[in-house]
Amino acid sequence: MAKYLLCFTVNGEYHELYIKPKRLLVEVLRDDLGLTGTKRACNTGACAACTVLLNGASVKSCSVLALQADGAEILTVEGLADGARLSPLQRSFLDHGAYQCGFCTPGMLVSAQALLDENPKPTREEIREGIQGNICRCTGYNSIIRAVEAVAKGKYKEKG
Amino acid sequence: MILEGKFALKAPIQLLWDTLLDPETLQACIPGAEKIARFDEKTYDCLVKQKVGPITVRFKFKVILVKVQPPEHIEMEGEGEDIGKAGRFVQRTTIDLKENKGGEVELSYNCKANIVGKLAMFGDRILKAKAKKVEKEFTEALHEKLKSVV
Amino acid sequence: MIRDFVYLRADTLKETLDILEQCKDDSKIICGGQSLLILMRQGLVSPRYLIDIKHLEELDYIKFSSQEGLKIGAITTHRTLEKSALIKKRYPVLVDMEKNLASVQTRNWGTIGGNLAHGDPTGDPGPVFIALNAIVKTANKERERTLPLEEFFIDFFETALEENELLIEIQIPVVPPKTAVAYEKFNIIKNDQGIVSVAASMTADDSGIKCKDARIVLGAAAPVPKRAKAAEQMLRGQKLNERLLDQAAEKASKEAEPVADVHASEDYRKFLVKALTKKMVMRSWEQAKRLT
Amino acid sequence: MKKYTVINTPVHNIDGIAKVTGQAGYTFDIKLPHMLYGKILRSPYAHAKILKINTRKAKRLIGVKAVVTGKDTLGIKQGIWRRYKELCDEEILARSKVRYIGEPVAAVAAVDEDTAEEAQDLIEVEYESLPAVFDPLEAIKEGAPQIHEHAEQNINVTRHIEWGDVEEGFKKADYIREDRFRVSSQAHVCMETHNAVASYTPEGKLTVWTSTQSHYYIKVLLADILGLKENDIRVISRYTGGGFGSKFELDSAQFCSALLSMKLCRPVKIVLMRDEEFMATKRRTPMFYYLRTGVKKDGKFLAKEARVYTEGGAYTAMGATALYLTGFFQAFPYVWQSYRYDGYRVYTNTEPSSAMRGFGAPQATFTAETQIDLIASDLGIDPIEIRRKNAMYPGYEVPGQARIQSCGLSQCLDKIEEWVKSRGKLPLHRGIGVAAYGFMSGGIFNWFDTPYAFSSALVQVNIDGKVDLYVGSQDMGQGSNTTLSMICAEELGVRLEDIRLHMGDTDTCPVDLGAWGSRETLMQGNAVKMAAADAKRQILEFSAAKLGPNIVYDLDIKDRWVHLMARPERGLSYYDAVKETIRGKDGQPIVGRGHYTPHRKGMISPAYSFGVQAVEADVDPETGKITLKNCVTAHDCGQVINPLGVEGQLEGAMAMAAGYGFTEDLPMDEGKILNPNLVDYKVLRATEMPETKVVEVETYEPEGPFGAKEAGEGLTNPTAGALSNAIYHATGISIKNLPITAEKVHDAIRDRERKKKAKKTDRVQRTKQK
Repeated sequence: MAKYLLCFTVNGEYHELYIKPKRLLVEVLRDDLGLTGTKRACNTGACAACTVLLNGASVKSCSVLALQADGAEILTVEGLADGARLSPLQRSFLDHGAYQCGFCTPGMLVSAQALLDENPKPTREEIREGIQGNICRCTGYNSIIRAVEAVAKGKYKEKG
Repeated sequence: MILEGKFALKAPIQLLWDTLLDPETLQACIPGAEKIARFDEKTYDCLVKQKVGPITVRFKFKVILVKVQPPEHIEMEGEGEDIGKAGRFVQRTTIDLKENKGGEVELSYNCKANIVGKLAMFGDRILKAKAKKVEKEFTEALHEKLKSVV
Repeated sequence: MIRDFVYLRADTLKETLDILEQCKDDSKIICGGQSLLILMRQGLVSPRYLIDIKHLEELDYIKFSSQEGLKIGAITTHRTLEKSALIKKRYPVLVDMEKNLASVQTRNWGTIGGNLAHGDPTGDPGPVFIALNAIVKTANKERERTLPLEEFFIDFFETALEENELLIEIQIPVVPPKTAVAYEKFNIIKNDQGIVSVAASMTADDSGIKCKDARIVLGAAAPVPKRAKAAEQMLRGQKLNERLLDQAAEKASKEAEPVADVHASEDYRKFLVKALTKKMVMRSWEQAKRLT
Repeated sequence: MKKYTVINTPVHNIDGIAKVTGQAGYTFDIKLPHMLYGKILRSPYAHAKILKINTRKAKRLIGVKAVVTGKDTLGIKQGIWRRYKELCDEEILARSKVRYIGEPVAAVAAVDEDTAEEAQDLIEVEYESLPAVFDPLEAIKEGAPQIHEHAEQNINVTRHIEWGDVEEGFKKADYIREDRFRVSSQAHVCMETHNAVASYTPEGKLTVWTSTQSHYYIKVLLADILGLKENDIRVISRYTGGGFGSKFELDSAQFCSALLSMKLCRPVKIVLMRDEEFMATKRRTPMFYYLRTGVKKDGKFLAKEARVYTEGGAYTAMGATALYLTGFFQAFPYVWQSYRYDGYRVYTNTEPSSAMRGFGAPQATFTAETQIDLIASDLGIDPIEIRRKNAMYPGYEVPGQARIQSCGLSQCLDKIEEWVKSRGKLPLHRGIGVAAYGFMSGGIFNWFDTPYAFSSALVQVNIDGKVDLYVGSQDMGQGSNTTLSMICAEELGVRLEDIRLHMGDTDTCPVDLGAWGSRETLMQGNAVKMAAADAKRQILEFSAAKLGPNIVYDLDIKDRWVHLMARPERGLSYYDAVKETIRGKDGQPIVGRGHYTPHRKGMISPAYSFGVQAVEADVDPETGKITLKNCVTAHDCGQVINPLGVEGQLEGAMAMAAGYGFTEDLPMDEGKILNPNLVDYKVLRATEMPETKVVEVETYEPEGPFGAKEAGEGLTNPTAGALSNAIYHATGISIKNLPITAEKVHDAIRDRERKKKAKKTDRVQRTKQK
């Protein structure tokens, strides 16, 4: 089966790859680029552990053909921090214990980031709705909600 | 999942019985039946195609008559799988014919069917809905077919 | 496992339709792919050709004119609809519906055309758009045609689209005056697919006393989104009161043909149809009669 | 000086940064050079003989490297019950017979996942279908299909617990109530599905990376079943993406990848798909519960009789323990003058049911707490009052079973009562339900027959004062790494950042039985504390010479300051003390060892947590839909080590337990699970979570490190019962069949209306007749 050229930017880095068209975005990110922060956990598009930003919008990378990301800018969990400097959301997640086993955390962070990018001052209800697609089996979500709320309230403005 | 129902026809019971066991009848009445052949006294070979939207499956399966009491009672078991390996299909069916007053025969059936495999992932509801539809089409066709014989 | 396929992508709608004509026998269209890819991953659907239309910008639009009503390009994402100021102002029920349709991620990538073409009777847009009297426009290499959305749905996951046809636009004709539409689904987990859903469109007569027209559409209650026509008929020309509402709701519930599954029995679904029908008719009526 | 410098201060988990940056490497992320990918073929039959397996076609497929079946195994039946061989009944790769849908029958390794999947379809298995039985109450009947040769009437295990004179108790009772319950199953839904990468080398050494709750168990069980020596196997698990009980048993991914790798001498990775995870990684035990309870008019508990049949599924797994614990916790956390429990675990042709967070106790708590509210209501007693009247207390002995040391149950009841009162009058169709609970802090059971201590730890203090802590426990998200590091830092008198914890590697870490039964804080915690104390003693011995106290015991270290306890200002830097000590020890690093095995602590556990939870919920009287509003928990976990961790554990447990209460279920049709995916299996989402509040009730548990005990697993016990009581108080309807779905509530309300109506017409008619 012929391979096709995929050109895209991931976390600010430009990539050109030849891939089979059936490859999913999550597979290319994980297997070809080694960005294993993005997880995969359900196979039915139901858990959102694979959430990444595609041109700024959150998508489930298990439900996007990699070729459809041609020309796009992707942000994965690995792109949230600037070197050792964690993003406000990452710091808030730490302070609020907003993760446990950590497997859903990358997708959760990216979803929360998308929410805040769009709506920097969400209400508690809007936060719940914003991360509604992401399953977390460990935390019961409320610590995550508190973490996002803290960022929305400007508690993590200063650089970490 | 269990499918059951009954309907009545005015016809001699023996004629109904014979028609019912005829592979031709079955092929004509089972929606999507591509091949139904009698392998031996007790066994049928079947190939049935089913489609739900974009999904097409072809079940290749055997039906064995495990209990036959002409002209009133049949029990059969069948199993097989989709050619594309989308699922495996098992069924047990009982059919009873009963003569009512006035030359009417009541046909009642009870079919326990089960599908396992990838197809089962697709959703219990859709499988059930589809099965219900197939059942309806089958009984309607059978009804018609039997009517045409009598 | 997704089986290998040939990936096809053209720059224009015209070229896309040419391709579709050539490989119609064994192809699938992918746009957002939010439903299709799941089936492909299960190995249940394995087309030889996959035709990508996600980037066809000529199908990405929301247009409105007071003469022709609303026109939505097929590849418009759910999220675009949800956030459109125009939609919010003129069709708030669509914004409501979209907000509760699946997760944000799915709405960001999934498209309205893809949703309708998938033909899932539990889908949210189907009932609402039918209540709004929507028309779909399809095209093949040779021609374009339009048909009421209501006739577009044929069976579980089956639509009136021919193998060489593409859904290109959804239209909502001008909504009659004093008309309001309400939609709600019943589910346990928010934004999940509905166990059942009901959309109701009520039109009040000039005086705002009698029901001039009613459209009630049931979702997840039959193999396709289904009009509860007998219930509608009971309301037309009538003054609404509690008793009539109950009777109409009861009628709608009788018109439903739901299937039991792990989430709810047939009886419970029928009950929910009744409860939601009453609620939606009331809600849309209350709005409609106040409109000028 | 503050009592503690490290513990009882909220800190984020020590592996937090790795987790929020996506750098935490799970087994799921491992890619080794030359690695192959495996897939497991599973039985589509609930009960069938395997007549023949033809692997020829599969092996011929390009890219396929090996196919294994039961014939390639040693045919050893395994299980954690190494002391009770008859309970080890599972082969993992079946040789002659399959007993549930999803049971592994063959495995294939290929160059990539797609090829392996394709090969799977080419393996031809000939089965002879056998009659099957799915319901435990059917399976015990005479003439039911027999699932295992050794188990007549399919009875797998029976358990009996009894104390006091039950008959006498019922005789004295003013009021007796009988209820029957059906408690449903639940799937674990670990976000990281079961997986393993196995690598066998020609030297005869096997390394297995896997997502597990107990690397020690996996190592020993693999040795048993593969015919290797324990220490030729190394099991590594750095991060585990969730574990709620299913990951401490040996699973098909671990076994099949090892078997394939031993055949090929190449690394083989197997990751279960979500549907396999649902079908074949075990689940919570469904139970049929009969309860008969006798009380005094004033609500004093006299006698209770419980009879339970559990749906065991095809194999024993850890189900025997669930059977015992449900019996024990049925009487918890109250004082019963007499109690009798008879439990039967029954084999069925379904996925084995086993350990899951709470281990039989959530089932017990749901049934017991629901019944208690019904009794209270029948007698006109306040629900909290009746619980207070019968609550366990410090020093109470459960006859023949357990001795309670610390117990903050009464304080928890007070706190919850305060909160309930603060809610004032509730709106229509809203109710608050309360449930009390308790749980163990690690099991005393040694079914595994390990000669090692249950927990051990090693502390090494290096020349720069930094500390390496080696533990055998497993952090799968619950935060035990952080808790243990805090215990170590506190005991040693250093800061949390001075500790570097090593876990998840059987080659470098001392033995611990793993993370199950809420054992880590207390058992591993005690071992860590002892190891740290050992290291500290060595430092203090050398420091003593400098500081000149009467005896070493007058010295202590706090916050890196070695000092005289009586005169804290007199001391020396910890760093200097460490350097001196190492110099004094001939240049050897300071090494402390610790271990813990409970001795003479009864049958169950060395310590018990307690708590009370209140759930406030709305019920739509029309549709029956339940909306959670608030959930407040007062929990006694002894001394809190990490408040942030405790809060997270409590909230997380509550979410899982609430799902168990009203949305999660594994309905089956002839042994086939009907919702083996996350679309149809309803896990609660952020939008369904109520507001939560946690009230810590601190006690001191003499058996725990710094007085600490369990926090997290026990919290899965109360929610379903509290919810069922909330629904009862909102509607007057009690649903005894989990999960309490909207449809069940709706049906019950309609049913009651119909009955009321019928009664009314009946009355009207009778009046007319008169």
